[in-house]
Amino acid sequence: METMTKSDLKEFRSETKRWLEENCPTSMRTPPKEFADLYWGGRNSTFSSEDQKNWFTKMLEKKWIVPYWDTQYGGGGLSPEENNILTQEMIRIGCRKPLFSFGISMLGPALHQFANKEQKMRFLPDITSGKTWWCQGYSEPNAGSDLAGLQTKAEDKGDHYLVSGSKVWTSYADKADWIFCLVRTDFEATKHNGISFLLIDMKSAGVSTRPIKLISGKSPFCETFFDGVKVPKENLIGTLNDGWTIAKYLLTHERQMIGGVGETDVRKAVHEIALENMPSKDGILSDSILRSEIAEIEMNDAVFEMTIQRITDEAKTGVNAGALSSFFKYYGTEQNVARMELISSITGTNGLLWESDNKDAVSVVRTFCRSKGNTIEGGTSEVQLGIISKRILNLPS
Amino acid sequence: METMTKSDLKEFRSETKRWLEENCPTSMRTPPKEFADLYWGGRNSTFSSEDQKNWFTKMLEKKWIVPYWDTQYGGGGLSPEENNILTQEMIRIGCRKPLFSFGISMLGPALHQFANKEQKMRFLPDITSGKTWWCQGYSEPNAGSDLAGLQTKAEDKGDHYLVSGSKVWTSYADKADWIFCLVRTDFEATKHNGISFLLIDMKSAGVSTRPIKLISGKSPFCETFFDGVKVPKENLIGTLNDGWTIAKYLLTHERQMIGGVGETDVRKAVHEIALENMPSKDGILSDSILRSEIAEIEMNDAVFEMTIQRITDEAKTGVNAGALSSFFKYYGTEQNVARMELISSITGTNGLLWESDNKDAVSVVRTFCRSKGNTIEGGTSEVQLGIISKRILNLPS
Amino acid sequence: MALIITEEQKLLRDSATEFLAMNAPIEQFRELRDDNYRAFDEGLWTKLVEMGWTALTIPEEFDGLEFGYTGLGQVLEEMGKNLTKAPLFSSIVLGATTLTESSNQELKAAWLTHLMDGTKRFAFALDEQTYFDPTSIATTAKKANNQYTLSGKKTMIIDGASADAFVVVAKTEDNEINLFLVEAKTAGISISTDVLLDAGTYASVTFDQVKVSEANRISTAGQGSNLLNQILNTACICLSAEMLGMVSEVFDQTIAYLKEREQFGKRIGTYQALQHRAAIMFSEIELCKSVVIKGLQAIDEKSEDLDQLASLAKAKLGKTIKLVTNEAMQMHGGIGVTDDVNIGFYFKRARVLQRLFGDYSYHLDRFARLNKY
Amino acid sequence: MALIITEEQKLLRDSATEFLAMNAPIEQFRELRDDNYRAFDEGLWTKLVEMGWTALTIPEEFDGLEFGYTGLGQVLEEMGKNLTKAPLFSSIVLGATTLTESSNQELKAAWLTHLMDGTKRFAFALDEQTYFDPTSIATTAKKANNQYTLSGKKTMIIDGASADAFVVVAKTEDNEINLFLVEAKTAGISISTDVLLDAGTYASVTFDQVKVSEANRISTAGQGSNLLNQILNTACICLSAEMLGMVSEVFDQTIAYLKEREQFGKRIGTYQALQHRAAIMFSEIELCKSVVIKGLQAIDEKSEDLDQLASLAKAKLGKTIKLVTNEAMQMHGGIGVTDDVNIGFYFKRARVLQRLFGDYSYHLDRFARLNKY
Repeated sequence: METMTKSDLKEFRSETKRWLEENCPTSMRTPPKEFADLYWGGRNSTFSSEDQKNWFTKMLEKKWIVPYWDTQYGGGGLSPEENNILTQEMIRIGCRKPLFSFGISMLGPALHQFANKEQKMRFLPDITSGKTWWCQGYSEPNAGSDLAGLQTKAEDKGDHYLVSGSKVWTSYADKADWIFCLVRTDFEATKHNGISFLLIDMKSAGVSTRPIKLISGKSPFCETFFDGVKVPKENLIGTLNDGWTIAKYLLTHERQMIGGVGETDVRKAVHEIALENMPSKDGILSDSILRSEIAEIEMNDAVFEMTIQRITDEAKTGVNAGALSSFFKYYGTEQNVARMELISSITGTNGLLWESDNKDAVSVVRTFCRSKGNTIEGGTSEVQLGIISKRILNLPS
Repeated sequence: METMTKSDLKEFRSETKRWLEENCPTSMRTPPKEFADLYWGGRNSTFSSEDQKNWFTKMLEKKWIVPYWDTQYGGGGLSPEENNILTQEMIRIGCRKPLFSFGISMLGPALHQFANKEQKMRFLPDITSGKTWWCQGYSEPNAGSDLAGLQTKAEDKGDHYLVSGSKVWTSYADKADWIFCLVRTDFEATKHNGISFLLIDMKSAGVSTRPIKLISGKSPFCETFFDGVKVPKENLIGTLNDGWTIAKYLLTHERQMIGGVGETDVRKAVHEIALENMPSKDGILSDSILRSEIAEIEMNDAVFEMTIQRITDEAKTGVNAGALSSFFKYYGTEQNVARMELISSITGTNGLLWESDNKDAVSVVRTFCRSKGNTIEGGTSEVQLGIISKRILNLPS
Repeated sequence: MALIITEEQKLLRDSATEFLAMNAPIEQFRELRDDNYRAFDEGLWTKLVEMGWTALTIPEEFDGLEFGYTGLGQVLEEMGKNLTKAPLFSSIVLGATTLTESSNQELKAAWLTHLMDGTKRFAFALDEQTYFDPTSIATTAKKANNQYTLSGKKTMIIDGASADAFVVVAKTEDNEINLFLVEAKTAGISISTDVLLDAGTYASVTFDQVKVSEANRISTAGQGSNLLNQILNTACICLSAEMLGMVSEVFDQTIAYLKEREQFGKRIGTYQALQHRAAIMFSEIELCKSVVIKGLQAIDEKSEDLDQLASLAKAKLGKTIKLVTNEAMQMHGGIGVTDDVNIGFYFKRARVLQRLFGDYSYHLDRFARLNKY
Repeated sequence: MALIITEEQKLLRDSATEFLAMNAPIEQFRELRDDNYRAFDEGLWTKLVEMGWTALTIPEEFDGLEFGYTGLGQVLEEMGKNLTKAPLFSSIVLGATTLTESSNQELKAAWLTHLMDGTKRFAFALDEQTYFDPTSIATTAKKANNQYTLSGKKTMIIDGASADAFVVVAKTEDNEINLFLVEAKTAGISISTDVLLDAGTYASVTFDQVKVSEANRISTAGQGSNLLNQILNTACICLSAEMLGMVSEVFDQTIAYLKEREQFGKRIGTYQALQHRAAIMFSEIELCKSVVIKGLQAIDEKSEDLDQLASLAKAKLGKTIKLVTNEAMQMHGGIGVTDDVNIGFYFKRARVLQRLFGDYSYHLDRFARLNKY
């Protein structure tokens, strides 16, 4: 891999381009619009179209469900450069992801880092093949920002753990096959030192779920209850009582995702929405106050994009950008909430429609309401500001 | 007094009106423009004009330097209603105060409340006659917001206290005759319980001052140094080690003054300044962003004025408004700083002139710079917000 | 005039607090929403009428209580706290005010009694676009013989689906604004509804060659714009009173939550960053209280500053309710964005009230224009 | 292009840091101010020339270093940190850029060497009013024979009192913007000065029937506006680099103060409200860093987005420097508002740079216009 030349990469690009053109169905080159447009794998997911099934199957055969994982786990074994090229070419023609999966984006990296050989062979191939739909069990009702205050307990019963407690904000827990969980295994230790990372089969006796309705309406979130659930000991990942290390690793990862880092931007510009919905004169929006707010948001969007690029570029030169994930999470989500509120404002009374034949307008309003969670989930803005002030600015405690 | 009827008051008003018309010189009916226009009394103050002297003398003879204090202290003995009428009539024709004095506004109320009979007779008449120019010694270099952390010490030497330390932000300490000070008299006690309230003659051996230059240029502020100053024991006001009670009483008082409560508003409207300095079209300011900022400031000014009125009206019905002084201080000063910054902005490059023949512009800029201290002096905005959250909202510590 | 409420107004307010706690607490809002967005409870409406709330602003000559808008404002504030759903704002603040402010004695005599006793209800048909602009009216009223023919489409009509008659703002052929009373059953009227963010149902009404007798013209010649302006000012200030109730309630609930919720082993109200933000909200709410009472008194006193005070109130409350509901959502954390708690109801209702009768930027601009800059 | 500086640019920057610490620390700013607002130290200027800073943006064909604006920006940022006073911005960023961007080869040949070796200095005469509006130029240039006659008054000319020649923006009789090079000793020129908030001396220059040879017209026919636009974009971005230096320094000093100052028995950096405000500033400064390097690279790359990036940079830095200097003043408490500490110098200089070449609202508006709304 390391000896791959520029011309090799050029060839890889043209070959990839050709293959995608040939194998990605036209209908799979449009942005997903509803839940059914996403394929999540596992026992509760079905293909919503032949094209969706074909696209998934082709990519699976090509080992490109997770192109950059090792081939022994069913990955494509691509180098970072090759993977980059593949991503670029997929974005260029608008290919959908063949599989949506927290297994790929969240559990996988943790297993690579912390699981033993047997565990990797047991769980990773089922992720790359789409056999297991994973969900995440971190938060608890009384431990929101204070994640480490979790109380779900796993008692050592010799050959298994007995798990009791409940989790909240578990996305798609009602559909998922397995859950990766933080549980308390030592109640005597200080709170960060008694936590372990456990994988639990959702089919186990004693597991139940309840969907959570949000201010925006239905949501993928559930509460998940564990009522004396037996979990085999080999499902423990990493060291007993050292699960917090894995949690921190994953949180940094998650923050970057929620902050929008690395996501392609296909949004319509706010000012375009405004021009469609608000009066203007000689091409200038008449409402000068909202016009200023739009300019401010768009300026900050532009500068935030540049900042993602700058820090990515700096990271390539070896500058450690790890601590900046809190900045990305904080700024990206605050900006997103402000943008959604502004879009609701500039669409006038359309920006208030909750139930109406005007589906686009309703979608804007519900997205706006949903966005209110962005500055809370994955660590509140307040938690991120605290991390910035302590870990980056080194302000005293 | 209590039996004064409405017709009595009406008569008092017409008599007052007549007297003021007769005795207040025309030049004393214009707003003071510079330091010399203010008469402060004491040994270091001189009259800058015959009119100023005449006006002071007339008011002194009338006992109206402090019209609402008791006659035994040289006050006018007016009832609150009468004093109100006098104030209104003075404002109506724009009479200047005959004497500017921290003795009247700050020390006097404290003496009334906490001094013994002898002390009242000794100090109050010299305030009403303008014989003593008082200054205030509270803050210290290392105890800013944390006023109670003061370190200037007064040691008990039998018949006198020996005072050593330094004060900062003592207005006109270089000109004043006497200073009222907070000093530490017990270093063993918790910090609020070892403070006493002491009056010190500025002519005492060991007292020296140094003027403080601000970002706005020259200022009335000084540092004041006490190098083994002997202070007679009868100069202690109130109970030994209980000076903090007096300090709190005065701070509440001061906050309301700095917040602008009760001050007459003779400002030119911000939008008038803008119309004189910025381009407009059809009477509408062309810079829509600054126009919005102006409207916002003016709205908040208007609503803040209403709030002062509302809370004053409520207080008359017996609602305790004491804790609200922090709100007034916080909001009034923040608003003032924002207003000054905006005025500097809307006067374009004139709003940047530091030394120039355009004296009015220079005055705006320096006032703007000076205003930066408003949110700090008399308790920072942060301290006020803390007081609101603890004392009004009862948030836990 | 002192910026405080009178003893009578305070008694009215206290009775409203008690009544609403019994008859229309926030739970009723949830029940109505879950009952397919039901507009309001008819039983509650009957009781409101019995309480006399529909008569507060009606002159004594029409058997009203002539208690004034400052009194009504106290009731609206309490309703805001409970998110009480009732056609009081649509039928009384907008509807009855239109009549009491007009000089059409016949219409007053014919309708005010019924509005007061709740047997008839008005709805106010003004908006035609998705943004608020009362000067841009496309609905026309053409006169022939002793009759007007109204044509046009109106949207965002509060409680429009259940109204007995509409107050319709239209342009007559002289290009003047005029207001007409049009009964809902008149031929040519068709009604559709949308549910908005606040779970409220708002009507769109099409007037297709609707015939209205000249006697139903509410405004006198040349006075239509002034009448409309008076109604809008009243609406803005009364909405501000309702918003003040909401803001106060949301703030109180949030402060209570700060005192109770624990994170990292401490109650979150101990965190200084949240304390300061709470104190800032407190300050803004103090300002809101003042502008609302000042505005309400200004209606009653027929103050010359009413235009300005209406924009001041609507802008200040609009901005503050945005701040406070956003902060409340954030401070409630994850639970706040679920439908299980009520705080989101206030957040969503606030967004609607912010927009109705002109948003922050509309009234900031109007305020500047009124002050000639 | 990667949004990072190259190794060479980094070396330049490091040498600037070292040089300024030795030769022009913030104390020099205070000394110059206390020396009756002296504009700059001539000795320092000679050294800057020796460092090659005046040659960074000059093309190699005129013996310049052709190092680009990204390089110059590193120097300006460091100068911003120290509030270094030198006519580098006036004579090079504004003056030399005017020539290098023009097509007047004779003027380039005649002047660029002297600008580079520091023996001659330009100043840029654009503003005529108290507010920034480069489209509204009343200064006229009337042509007769081979000569223009310039009349008008210019203000806010940076380093204007000591300049050898002015670049003057004037309108020719065809109502086109044109730029002229006018030597300071020319008959008909009179100069006065004002000291601004930043202790800097700014000139106002009256041109009373000043004769200028046609050869001194810098702009070619019809290209004056474009040339001016290019200079203004360059000025905005270079000023943003200087402001970034100031913002970074003020922030660092404030964080250091938070770690050191004690109140109520604790270092004030332990107070969460201040921690959060510090973290918010940190975030804004991260954004500033990105827009400055992007803007500097855009000048060097002759990017099509230059207009937009210039407004983006000037607006973002203007807003952030206001936030950070205000917060710095507040967090420094009483000591911050005294003249004894330096933080006030940054506060005051910031207010001037915010305004120069268009304030926040000017560039927000320009950004919106460029994006066609």
